[in-house]
Amino acid sequence: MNFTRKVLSSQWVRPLLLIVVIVLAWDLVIRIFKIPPYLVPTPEAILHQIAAQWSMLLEESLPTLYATLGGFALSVLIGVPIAMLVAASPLIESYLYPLVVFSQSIPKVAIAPLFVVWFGFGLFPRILVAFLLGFFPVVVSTVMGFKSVEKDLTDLAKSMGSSPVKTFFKISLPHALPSIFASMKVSITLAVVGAVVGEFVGANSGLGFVLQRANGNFDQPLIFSALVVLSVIGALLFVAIDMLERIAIPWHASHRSRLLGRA
Amino acid sequence: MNFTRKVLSSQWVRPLLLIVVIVLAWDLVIRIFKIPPYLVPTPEAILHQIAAQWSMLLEESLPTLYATLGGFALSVLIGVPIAMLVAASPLIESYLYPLVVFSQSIPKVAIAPLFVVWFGFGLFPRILVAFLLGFFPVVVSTVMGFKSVEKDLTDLAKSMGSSPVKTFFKISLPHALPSIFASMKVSITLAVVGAVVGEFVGANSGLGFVLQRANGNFDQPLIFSALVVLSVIGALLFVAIDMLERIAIPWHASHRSRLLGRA
Amino acid sequence: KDSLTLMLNYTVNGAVAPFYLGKVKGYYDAEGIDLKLMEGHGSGPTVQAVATHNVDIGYADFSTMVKVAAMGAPVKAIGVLMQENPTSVVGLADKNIKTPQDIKGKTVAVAPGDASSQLWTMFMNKVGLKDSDFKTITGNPQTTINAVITGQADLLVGFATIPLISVEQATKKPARAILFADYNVNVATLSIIARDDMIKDHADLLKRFMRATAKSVNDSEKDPAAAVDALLKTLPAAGSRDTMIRTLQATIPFYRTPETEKAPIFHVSAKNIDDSVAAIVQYSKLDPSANVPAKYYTGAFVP
Amino acid sequence: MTTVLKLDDKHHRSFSAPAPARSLIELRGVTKSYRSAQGMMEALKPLDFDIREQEFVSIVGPSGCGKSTLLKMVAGLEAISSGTMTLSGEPIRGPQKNVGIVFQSAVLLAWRNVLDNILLQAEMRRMPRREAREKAMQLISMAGLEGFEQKYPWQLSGGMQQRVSICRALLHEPSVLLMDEPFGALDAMTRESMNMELQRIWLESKKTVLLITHSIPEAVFLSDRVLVMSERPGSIAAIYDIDLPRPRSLEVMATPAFLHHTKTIRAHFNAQGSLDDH
Amino acid sequence: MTTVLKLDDKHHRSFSAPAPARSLIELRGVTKSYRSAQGMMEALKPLDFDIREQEFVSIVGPSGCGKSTLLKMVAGLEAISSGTMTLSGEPIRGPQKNVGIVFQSAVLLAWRNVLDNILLQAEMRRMPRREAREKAMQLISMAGLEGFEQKYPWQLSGGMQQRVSICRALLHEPSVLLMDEPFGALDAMTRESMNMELQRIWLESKKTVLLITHSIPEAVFLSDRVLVMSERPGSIAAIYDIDLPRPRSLEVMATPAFLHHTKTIRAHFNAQGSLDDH
Ligand SMILES: Nc1ncnc2c1ncn2[C@@H]1O[C@H](COP(=O)(O)OP(=O)(O)OP(=O)(O)O)[C@@H](O)[C@H]1O
Ligand SMILES: Nc1ncnc2c1ncn2[C@@H]1O[C@H](COP(=O)(O)OP(=O)(O)OP(=O)(O)O)[C@@H](O)[C@H]1O
Ligand SMILES: [Mg+2]
Ligand SMILES: [Mg+2]
Repeated sequence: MNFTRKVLSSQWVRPLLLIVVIVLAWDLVIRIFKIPPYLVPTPEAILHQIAAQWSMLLEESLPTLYATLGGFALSVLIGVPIAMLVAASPLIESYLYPLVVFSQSIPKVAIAPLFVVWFGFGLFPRILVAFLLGFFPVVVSTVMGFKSVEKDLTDLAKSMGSSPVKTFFKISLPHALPSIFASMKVSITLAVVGAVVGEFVGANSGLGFVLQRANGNFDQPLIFSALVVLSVIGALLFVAIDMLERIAIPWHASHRSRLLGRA
Repeated sequence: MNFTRKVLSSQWVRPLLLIVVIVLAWDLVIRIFKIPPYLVPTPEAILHQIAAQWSMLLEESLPTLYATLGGFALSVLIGVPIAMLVAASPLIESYLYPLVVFSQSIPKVAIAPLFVVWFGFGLFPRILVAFLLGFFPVVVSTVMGFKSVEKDLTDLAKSMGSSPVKTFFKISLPHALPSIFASMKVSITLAVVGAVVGEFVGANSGLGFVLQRANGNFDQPLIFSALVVLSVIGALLFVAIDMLERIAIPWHASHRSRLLGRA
Repeated sequence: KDSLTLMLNYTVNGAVAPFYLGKVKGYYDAEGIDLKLMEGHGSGPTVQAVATHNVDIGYADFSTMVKVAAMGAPVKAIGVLMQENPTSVVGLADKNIKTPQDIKGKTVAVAPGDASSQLWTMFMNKVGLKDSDFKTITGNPQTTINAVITGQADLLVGFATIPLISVEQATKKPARAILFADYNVNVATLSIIARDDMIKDHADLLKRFMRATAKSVNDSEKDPAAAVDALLKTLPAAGSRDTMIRTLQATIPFYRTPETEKAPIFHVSAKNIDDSVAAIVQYSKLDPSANVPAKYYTGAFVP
Repeated sequence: MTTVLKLDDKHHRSFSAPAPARSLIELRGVTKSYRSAQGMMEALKPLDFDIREQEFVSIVGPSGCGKSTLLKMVAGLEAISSGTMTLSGEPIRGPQKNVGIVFQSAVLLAWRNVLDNILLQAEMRRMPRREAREKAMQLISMAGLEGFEQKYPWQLSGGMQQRVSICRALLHEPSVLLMDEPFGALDAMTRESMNMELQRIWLESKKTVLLITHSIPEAVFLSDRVLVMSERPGSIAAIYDIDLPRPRSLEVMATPAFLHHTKTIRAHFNAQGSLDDH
Repeated sequence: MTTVLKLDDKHHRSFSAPAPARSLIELRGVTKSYRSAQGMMEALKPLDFDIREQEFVSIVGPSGCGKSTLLKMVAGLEAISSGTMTLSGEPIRGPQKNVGIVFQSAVLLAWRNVLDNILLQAEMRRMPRREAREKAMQLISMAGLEGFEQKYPWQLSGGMQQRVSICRALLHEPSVLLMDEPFGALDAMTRESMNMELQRIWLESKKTVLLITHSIPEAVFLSDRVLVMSERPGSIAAIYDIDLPRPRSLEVMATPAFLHHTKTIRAHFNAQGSLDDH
């Protein structure tokens, strides 16, 4: 009884339990509303498909994962410095920020074909789409984080003869880390979507390619299988960043009670 | 001379100047690299197209705008309470958060057709796609904002006999507002993309529809005109939220120097 | 007057101008039909929309419809407009690719999964090409066109209509197509689709619709420009007139196969249907029990 | 040094009825340990003492000895690690609500101006708007903050912020007042007048007050009893009854009785000069 | 009350060479106004005074009179609104770098533990790691913070946080030390020992020190001169030379000369009791 409770409330069981519940609910909805298989396949059909295509799905996950991680890495490596420039200088802000914002409301699926034309059918254009989707949240949140540094803190740094670059690395960046991590969580899931969109447009591998092919074949179970795999990849990456966050900023208010709980 | 300087540095001239620079750079790149018009049209062709199709573009902007605003409103109205639940209870967090995260890595363009099947060709499915794209950044940032409330502040509220709901509205929410606004800026641009994706899939109006039609006709100038209009819509909405932010949280460190600059 | 909503397979282009011509000329009105035309977003969604009562009838690819119907969607084709499939390999004329054997060693752009990619497999089998004989690059239809224009690929697999015209217009050079149908690889394509209950309960309405449509198509065959003008009258911003006329002109030859060359419009041969269904079942890896042509086509409404 | 004086129940309030002897807050073997990455850290050794109703108790003790921790535990904001702690006989579980707390740092809301920070108390307790506002204005003028009602916390000096948080704690006239070095950032004059105000309020409304201070004269001047704590981990070193008559005027500080008290308490601190009169 | 004493150049440092008379920091007609939503607010009336090299100057004055503002202006962290301010004859523009500052609030970095917060100073100034660490450990033990090196700011008591920020300001042995109520949150004993330490450091290394305090005895005990400010908007009410011999032991507080000084200064505050000895 106590054991059952413990198992049920453990951190790892909960998401699994959740998945089971979702699958059951899905099945029920399909049965109750008599949703035909040409609209939404049954969980059974999907599980069947996943089991059958297991190795193919796993194999095709890899290129998608690479593009995602590449795009995400670029998002952070380029997004944070951009945010730094924007936060540091109102002049740069007034020129760079609108440009960044302009670029955001464009559906990437509409311009992705151009990347294929310019950069070919390799990994790069997909990384680029993943980057374009992923970097904006990083920029916005990081700017917010940088700008919310209290004057006292920057005063302290100045009185220590700190250069702007040093102040950035020792004060602003750590201060903004909670915001940056929050944005990274958004960014990585968007990077997954970006990678897939990139694959839609021009690729002969990856889950986006699988989706596109399944779509043409009207293979609903395969479409949903690919979507399930994508969700899992996204969720795992999200969890990875969440764990990284706990390690990187144990000092933050959101983690205090967990890591150093009160007796 | 002084006047010229003043004009050049004014808040409204800068973005315009920027646009001029972009257009010139674009033109130059096309000329230098001899980019053929079937890949990227000249700015001239686009301006020409925009001028010619002005009223059509404007008219088609409206449905896109409605879907965007609808999706955005839902993102905030649903995202913030979800964030509240997630931040308030580790139990809810462990069940609800994975669900939300799962839903994120799915390319919306892959599931949008289902919405059309279920909800028809009206505005609703597009609002739904805009919402699905827009609400995740709101949830993640808002959770971060809620969780970073210092213990002192909640202690204060508790000692005042505050209920959790009151503490939320009087302490956590205002404290999280800077994060929420940052996420709203991401959310609104994603909502634009979502509305367009929704229109790609099932609509007979909106800029997404224009894009699709232009795409079918291989009408590059029209494609780019629609993209320009989309960018402008996205940027304007972004600016609107930025202005709202300045009004709503003048107390935040990021706005102090501007509103109440030091003499 | 009965109102009827027809969902097209895609956004408007020259190929669907006949429907607009019929509307403008009042052929549908004359049959007591208030026809609403709705642009579409691919054949799949159109078939789904018909199956789920979102629209009354649709204009969609036959093979896509067969696949959806095989999964249980209660739909049928009631008229096959494009009996010959325009899928080909398209390339610039100056590449001098004239026979299937010329494809060897070239780069071919394919949109994976879509209807033309399956015909491509049939074609390869028929003419004895192997995957290893050429290089393949894949992407969405837009990308395949771009690839040929930019020289990333020598050939694309797609319709000998819009992609071909797009390539010619972009490069200002003549393009050429190797038509699969010329090698006896043919699957009926764009058709009028209706739901089973509609067929049962509104047979008369559908008959009238087909009559008016046949008339519209006949007129369009004679004067494609008039059809396009009718379209542009309804939707002034739909696209360039020249391109649409060229598209319609390129489409018209596919209304009939050599077998039905003399037959009136919509009069498809039973063999065409049988062969098409058999090919779809085979190449889409459908259950063999799905090979029942009568499930997918009824000739009862052909005028 | 750990001579815990026996508490006697007689009180001297010159112009009021004899103070009731009922104890309001009782601590029995209360301890506190903090868990940290380096293991458990003992902050408070077992504490036993009572605070009686309407009593004014001050706590003095070295920095880091656990005064703030003790105050937070009494407020129900920090869980006790062992022992029992009761309020009016009921165990304290969770935050106490009928208290006014002044935290060691001002804890002002950055998004509210001075007036609204004070009125937070009223909003949380659903006090009538108009009366609360009037009361707040009175307190603001008592604290010498007129003209700063509309300023945000970052526009105030350190001492001003502290005064705002005092006003906030007094707004709802709580029956129990818990104050953690409320006057630490104030200059001599302001501090003195705030002390007088605090005495007046206490005499008028008979609150139970727990005051943490670093100023021994302040503790003696205001309190019925002064609780001296020893160094970390904190324990009670001594409790002194201050039987000076009420109300006390500033002149009382020159009396031998007063000086005797301050000297006795100061002895706990090993202090030699008069610098320790803070 | 605004009798500004004429400054005389003779100093009494019993065991050191006569103090140099060169003025290090000069203020001439320096004023400060803050712009706010309600319009301009005058914080400081025109100020004229000098701080000489190696001098220990304290500032006392009522809460909100502009002490912190003045200190920040001297540090170059807050722009002056008019007048001129020079350091070694050079106008102060932008932050001064060879100073050690203790702000009124501790301003610790939440993501650094005690040791790393102190070592921030070393990192910013590229001091040799090893030596900086040793020095930091010395300061930590001086401040009675042994065993807390690895704790984060939120795990410290208020007084401990303040001590960390003092250690940080001293780490690089700055030639100018600017301290804003550094001992406000400390108990009598800790404060006394910190005072003695500060005097020792000053005597040893001959820093120029500007100290803001609310404790008049502390100001008198430590300073060469005490600057008394008047109420908001702040101006200089008086400057007193404290000519007590150096080094001063705690016993000096009992001397008539010391008491005379504290009494004179206290008079500015209208204070009556001894409560104002903070
Ligand atoms: N949240 C916490 N986590 C871990 N340790 C803590 C925490 N809060 C306080 N402590 C420790 O408990 C001890 C007592 O702290 P407390 O704040 O009660 O001291 P204090 O008597 O108020 O000191 P001061 O006069 O300096 O404010 C200190 O050693 C401190 O390091
Ligand atoms: N950033 C600011 N913006 C606007 N006004 C300010 C700002 N900082 C300080 N002031 C105002 O300037 C005046 C002087 O403040 P300052 O902090 O210098 O006082 P102080 O003498 O240090 O007081 P305390 O002893 O209470 O710390 C106050 O009236 C305060 O409201
Ligand atoms: Mg404390
Ligand atoms: Mg101050």
